[in-house]
Amino acid sequence: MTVPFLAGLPLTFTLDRLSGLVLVTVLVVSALVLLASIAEIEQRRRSFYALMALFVAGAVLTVTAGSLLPLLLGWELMGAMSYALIALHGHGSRAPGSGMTAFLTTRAADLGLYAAAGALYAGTGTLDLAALPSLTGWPLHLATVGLIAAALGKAAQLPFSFWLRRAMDGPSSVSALLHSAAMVAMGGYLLLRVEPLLVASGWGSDVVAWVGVSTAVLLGLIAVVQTDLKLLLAASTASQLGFVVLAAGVGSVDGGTVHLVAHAFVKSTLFLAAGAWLTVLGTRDLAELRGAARRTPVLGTLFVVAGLALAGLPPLSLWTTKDAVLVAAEQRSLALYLVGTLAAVLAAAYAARAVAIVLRPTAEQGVRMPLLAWAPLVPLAVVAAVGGLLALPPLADRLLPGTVESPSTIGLAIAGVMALLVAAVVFPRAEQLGRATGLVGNVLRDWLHLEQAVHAVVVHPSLRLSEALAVFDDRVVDGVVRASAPVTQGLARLSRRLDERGVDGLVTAVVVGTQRLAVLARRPQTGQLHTYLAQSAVVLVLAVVLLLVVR
Amino acid sequence: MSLQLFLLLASALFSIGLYGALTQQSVVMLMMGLELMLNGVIIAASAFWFYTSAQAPDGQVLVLVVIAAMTIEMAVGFAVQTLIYRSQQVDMTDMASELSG
Amino acid sequence: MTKEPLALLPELVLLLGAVVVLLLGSFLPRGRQWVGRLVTATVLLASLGLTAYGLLTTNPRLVYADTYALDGPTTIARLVVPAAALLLLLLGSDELHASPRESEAYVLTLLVSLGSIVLAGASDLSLLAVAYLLASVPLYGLIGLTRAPRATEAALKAYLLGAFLGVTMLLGVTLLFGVAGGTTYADLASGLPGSPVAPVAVGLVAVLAGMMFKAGAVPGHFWVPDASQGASPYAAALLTTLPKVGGILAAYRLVAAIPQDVVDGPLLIAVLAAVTMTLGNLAAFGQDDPRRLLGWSTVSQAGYLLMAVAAVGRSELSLPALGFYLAAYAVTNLGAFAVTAALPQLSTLASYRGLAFRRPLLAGVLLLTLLGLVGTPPTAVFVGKLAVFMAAWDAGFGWLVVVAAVNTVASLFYYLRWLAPVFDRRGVAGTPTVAPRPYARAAACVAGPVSLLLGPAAAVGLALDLTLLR
Amino acid sequence: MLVVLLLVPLAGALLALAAPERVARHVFVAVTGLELAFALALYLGARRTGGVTGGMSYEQDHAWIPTIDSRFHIGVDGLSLPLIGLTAGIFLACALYGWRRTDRPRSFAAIMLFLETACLGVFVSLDLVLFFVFFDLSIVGMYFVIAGWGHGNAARSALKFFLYTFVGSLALLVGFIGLYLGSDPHTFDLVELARNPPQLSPLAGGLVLLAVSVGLAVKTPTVPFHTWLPPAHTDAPSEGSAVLAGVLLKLGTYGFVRIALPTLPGPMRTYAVVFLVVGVVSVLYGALVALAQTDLKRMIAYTSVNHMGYVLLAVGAAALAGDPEARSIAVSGAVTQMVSHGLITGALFLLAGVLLDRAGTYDLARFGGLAQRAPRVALLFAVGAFASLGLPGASGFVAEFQIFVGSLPVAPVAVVIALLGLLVTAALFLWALNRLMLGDPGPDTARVTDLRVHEAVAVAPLLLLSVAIGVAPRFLLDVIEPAARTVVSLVGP
Amino acid sequence: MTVLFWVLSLAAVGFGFAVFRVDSMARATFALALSFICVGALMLLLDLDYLGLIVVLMMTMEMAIMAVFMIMFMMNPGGLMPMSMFHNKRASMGLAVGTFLVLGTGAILVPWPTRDTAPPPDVTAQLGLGLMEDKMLVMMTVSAVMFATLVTVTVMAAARTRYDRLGDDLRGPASDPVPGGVG
Repeated sequence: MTVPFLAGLPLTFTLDRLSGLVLVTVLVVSALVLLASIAEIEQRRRSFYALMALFVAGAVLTVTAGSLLPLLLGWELMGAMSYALIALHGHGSRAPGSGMTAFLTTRAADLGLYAAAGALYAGTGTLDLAALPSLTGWPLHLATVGLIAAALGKAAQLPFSFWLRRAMDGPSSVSALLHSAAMVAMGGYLLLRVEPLLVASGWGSDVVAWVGVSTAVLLGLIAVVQTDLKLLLAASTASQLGFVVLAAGVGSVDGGTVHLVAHAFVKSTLFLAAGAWLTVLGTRDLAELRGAARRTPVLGTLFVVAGLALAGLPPLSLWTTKDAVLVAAEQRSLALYLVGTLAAVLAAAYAARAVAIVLRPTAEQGVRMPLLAWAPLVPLAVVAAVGGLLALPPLADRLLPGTVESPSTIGLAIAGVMALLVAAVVFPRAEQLGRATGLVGNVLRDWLHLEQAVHAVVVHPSLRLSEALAVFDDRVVDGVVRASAPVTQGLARLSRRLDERGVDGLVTAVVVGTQRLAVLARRPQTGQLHTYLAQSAVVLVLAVVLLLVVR
Repeated sequence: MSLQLFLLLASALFSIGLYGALTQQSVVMLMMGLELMLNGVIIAASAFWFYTSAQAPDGQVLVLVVIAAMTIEMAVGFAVQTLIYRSQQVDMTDMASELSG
Repeated sequence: MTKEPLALLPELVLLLGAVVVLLLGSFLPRGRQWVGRLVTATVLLASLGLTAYGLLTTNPRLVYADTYALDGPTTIARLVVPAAALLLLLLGSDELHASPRESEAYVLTLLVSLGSIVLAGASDLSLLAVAYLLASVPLYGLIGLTRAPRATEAALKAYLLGAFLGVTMLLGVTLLFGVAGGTTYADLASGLPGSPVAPVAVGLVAVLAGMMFKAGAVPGHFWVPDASQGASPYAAALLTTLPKVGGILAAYRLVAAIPQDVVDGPLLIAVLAAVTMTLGNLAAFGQDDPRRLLGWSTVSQAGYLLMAVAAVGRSELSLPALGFYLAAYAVTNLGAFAVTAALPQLSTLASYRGLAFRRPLLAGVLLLTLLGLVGTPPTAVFVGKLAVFMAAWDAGFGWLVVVAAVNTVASLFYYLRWLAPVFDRRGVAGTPTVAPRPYARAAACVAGPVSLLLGPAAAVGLALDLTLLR
Repeated sequence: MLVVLLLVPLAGALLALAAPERVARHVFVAVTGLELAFALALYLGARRTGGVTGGMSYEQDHAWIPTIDSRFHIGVDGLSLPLIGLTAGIFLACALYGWRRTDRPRSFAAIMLFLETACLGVFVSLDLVLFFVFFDLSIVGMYFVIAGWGHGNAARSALKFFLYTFVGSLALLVGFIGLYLGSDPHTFDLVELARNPPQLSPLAGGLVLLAVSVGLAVKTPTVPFHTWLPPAHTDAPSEGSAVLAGVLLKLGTYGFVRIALPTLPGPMRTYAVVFLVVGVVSVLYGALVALAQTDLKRMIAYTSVNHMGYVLLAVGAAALAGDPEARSIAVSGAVTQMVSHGLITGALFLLAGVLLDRAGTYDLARFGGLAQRAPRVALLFAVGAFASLGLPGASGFVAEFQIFVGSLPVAPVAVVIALLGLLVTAALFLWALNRLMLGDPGPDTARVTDLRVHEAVAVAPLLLLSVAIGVAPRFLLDVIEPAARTVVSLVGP
Repeated sequence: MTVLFWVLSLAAVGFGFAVFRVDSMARATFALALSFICVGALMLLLDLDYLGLIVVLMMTMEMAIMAVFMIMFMMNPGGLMPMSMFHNKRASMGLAVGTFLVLGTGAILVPWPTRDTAPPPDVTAQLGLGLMEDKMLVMMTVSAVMFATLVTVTVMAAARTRYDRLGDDLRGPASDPVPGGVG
């Protein structure tokens, strides 16, 4: 389907297996999350639902996009709505800043999408995604870099992961939708979509695969030591999407897709549950959530089911979908497979830890949950539980014939057992993990200091530069000398030097010079007649000389 | 006696007049300097007529014009002098220098 | 026959008018001298009408044994000078009314007009010299008319400088005559080629000295600011307008007549133009007296006008550009002077503070005319300036155009120095309101809009140029 | 037809002067409304006749100044038509916005209407002298708007604006004269010059281009000629700022597309890199300096430098050799950017004016939490901010995307660097939103009351139009694209 | 002839120089008149009898007027007192000498056109015919200048106007400080 938009560049939409499955997921999860959010959101509902609706529109645009133009439209719309939802409806005074961090980080990556669009157009004269693999030369590489950057940013992969942490300042229903099922997942989705390009570029696949698997491991580690439930879930999201990205890198498009879909259901269940606890219990700190599942049995059950699925315990969904990805990875490279397996182990660890803590016995009273807070979670949890069937031959052959690598029974069994073992090890020691100290523990708990690093390397210098430029500009304008902070003195000195010798100096020199000339020009007009006569005589002589000399 | 000599004479008269016009403070003396310059012009014009274009009246007419100009300038000069003397009791150009700059 | 008194009717009628007004004046009671004003106006209108009639019925030619040309430059002078003089009559009606020398002022005005026209039309060096006197002598009288100390000083300076440069001019005439063997421009054109350079160069410079005095350009500019400030508003407006027309056009004709392969007259004019506009602008910077500022501004305007003269013979545009610029300059300059004439009490720029809120009409005219003098579109001077720039560029004086453009920018500063207080609201309350003089205000209200409308209506003006001058 | 378009505001100005002070606003709104209807009719008519084929419509050609072969030649095509509509729209918005103006409304209406004629005149001019006349008249008109109704250091800022742009216009004039003398036969006619570009020597061509570009760059403004812009905006009345940013800046960029590209194709190609560099520097410099501002109006003013930088980038790319289709997309993006920036920035300045009106300051630090206090202000400001930072769904995206996609094939490096501008503008607008609308209330928050009806009616349609362009741009692009193709074909392959 | 030329020339220059050397205005006036008379005489050598005579006559008259004038108005009564009223002497001298050098060198070195012309039999008749025929306009304009000069001189020199003498309606009896309307 095409809609005319720009000259020769219409909006193109396609619906294929991949986008169809994801679209259904997005719509179902959205509907349920919106339903559940009624319990959470009490203020400014109008703007909340308007923004959510716009967001869903963006997600649908992204999923159904057949060319880069609608993709970009939806893509940026999602980013902006994520800012608005976090900043406007988030908790605490940090929320606006968090929304900004989220949007700016993803937008920085999104610039790649613009570049990719330009490169695609330069190479082929169209913006159709299908044309991507036919690129050659610099447009091919520019497009690959751009798309990978954009996707990694959205999917909160390394090194962009930190924004997802700040995004947790937003409402839980927003996290449930944006930061699990829809927006973050779109990063993975994009890579799956352009997998042929990754292959065509020659290097894209490897880069993507390794970034994905590294994220899966590192963010897994981070998740293990988090003390905040939502942060744990956020890190696990990035980690799980690492598998999707890995899938794109190793060419297992459908494996990645089913993992994406299953994860969406799992994670939205978990986020919604966390949000519900936050609403009724007033906390998201893991230590304070001790025994929360026991106080809210229905919700607790749903959380535990989804949590165990996240851990990869058989027979729940992620057990099989993850394995589909790992099988493909193993076919590509053993190293990838081993690291991926490590990530799977970590997944079992952090998920088990969360589940263990909420299942601890507690003396606190039970709490009554409103219907809307848990009812929408039921279908989500159900899919989370049985979604793994998608990756198993009976269903996979029907839905995605011949593309999902059939997981070997042994592999599945090993993975299941391993997950069970890890869970069993972690279960009693859940609290200790959160107290992990030392350098490693601190670095992990602070998400590898990524945000500080970005601040130090990118944000801070940019702000200083912008201030220095502003001072420079002001000096040029007004000549106002502003005191410069010690840090900016170097730049300020530079700008001052530029300034004095540059534009302003020139202007001043001209003005002063003109004034001097003006005074000089009036000097001959002495008022004394005889000087008038003498001067005119001199000028006449000079005129004669001019005529005689210049011929 | 030749054109060159006449012109040399004219140059001398003109230059002396110029010197006077530039140095004299008194309006009347300044005017005399101008007269002397014109004196040179008259003799130069006469010589030009005689030596180069005596067949045409242009030179004679020019001499007449110079004489007329001289007379007229003098008449006006006296009038201006009278005017400024009556209004400012001044006969020196240096004393009338209020307007300047 | 070459003697065609009828062809000179526009000039003769002015002379006749001068005699009539003088005689009339000696019989008119002091309060009724406005009759003389009416007669003067009639004479000027008649001169204009006769010029128009002559244009329609005769072709360009030389009359009186080639001593007088009836062609483009003369036509410009015959149109611009009487028209400007008419506006001047309106401008000066307040201050001249019932003054003891009102009639004489009109006589002198007519004579200056006549002199300026003859200056423009003279095609003979002797006639040029006489015309110079005719345009100068009455001017001294007008400057000294009020007999105020400053006016007499101005008259003295104008006279002495005029006499000095007049003598110089006569020297030049003599030299050119000596080399060419005749005094008509036709003689120059035929006699000068191949002749020694030095005397021609000296002669040309010396004759141009007189033209520059009339035009108020370097080196004959010294009297202009002094006289603009010292003389009465009427005389100031007149002396910066009428003689300039004659002087510039005479310079145009002279430079056109001197063969350019003997001496490079256009180059000389271009250099003088550059010096004149620069000096005029720079000197105007620090002025505090409005009329003196305007005086210096007219000096710089003379520089722009000379640009068109520099393009003579090298650009088809030069004469139409010159003609239009002269007309535009005349009306714009008179408009600005009319404002000062309407408010003679305001003798410093600061005293114009808040004028826009007390006398919006006059402030509007001042704005129009000063921005016009800068050359802001779409005023008449803008079109004139554009044409002049293009003529100069066309003639190969690109550097001159750049100099002129820079000068235009510089000129903005001092005009705005004047305009800024006019539109400043602060401190208006304290100053007493001044009643403007009615006739001068009327003149301003005529000149302002005309200076604006002449630009867009350039179609009329320059179409006329095309048909009449080419 | 077009003459009437020019005469209506002028007549309106006289009418406003003649009317009593109370009635002036009615005249103002009625005349600007009529003008907008007029522009709309032109648009509809042009769509049906020749406007979308790349040629001129409604042409009128009369002798004007025959000596210099300057003609009263006016007409519209796809480049000017959208800008005419923009001008009419902005002025109507200003008229509505100032409905409750108490400070000399009569003369204000008259001057604004005069200014409207001048601006429209520039866009319809097909003769360089005519163009220049209107160009300068717009400067004069704007000077009085700032000096007469500004606040703060208005006189100084107005003077600075006037001198700066006036000097620029003189450079422009010198360039025009160069064009005239370089053409054979000599002409000032833009159509003629485009059809038969002046054959200039490399040096002369470069100098003429330099003169024209400096003149236009001052007005645009690009770095380093932008320094007049912030003070002029800060001290101008809100309507003045809206017109200044919405319309007057476009005169410069319009000149680049209308004059520089078609009449100087050779020199443009030679020096296209300069345009790219200046464009990229303007993009980044404008955005970075804007980021450091604490004054809302100055911030928006600097974003204008950023946004106009994109236009220059597109102009540079259009001049390069390369795929004509891509370059025509760039030109089309440039024109769209002019319209888009006019709508968005006009709206933002009017909103900033609301803050000044209520609280007497533009200082970002003195506000906060306005989303609670004045939700309509917050909503419209947020829409404007997002549109301005190039969010898809608003016109800015359509414009900038076209510029990027069209320019990248011919100038990949420049475009990739310029992309960073998107990030910085996003940062600065989000930061401003956070500081103004969210968070805790600032000292002046309590003084801000929500939008009045006349203000909302002035601002909202501008933003709605921006969104309409962002969602369904065809109605605009159908007009622009043929003209853009024509321009590119004139530049050469 | 040659002797006469040299004598007259040197006399003209000498008297001219004396104008600015003598110590009183009266003597300066006298010297100027003598210089002019010498030039007038030289013109006779050039066959310009009529013009030469005019020069002599007019200058004599003019100098007489100038003498009267000085006695009437000068601050230096009688114009007889010793005087030194110079300014800017050195630069002016430089300018004057420079001018002389330029003009003089030119006068001698320039190859002046040599047309083989002889004066007409009646030089004065040539002038008269010229004035009445070819250069008639010059003469007409000169008369206009004369008229203009009369008016101007009257306007400037006369302190009192007819209205001062006869009243604003010109009907009153003449009231003059000195009877006759002069002064």
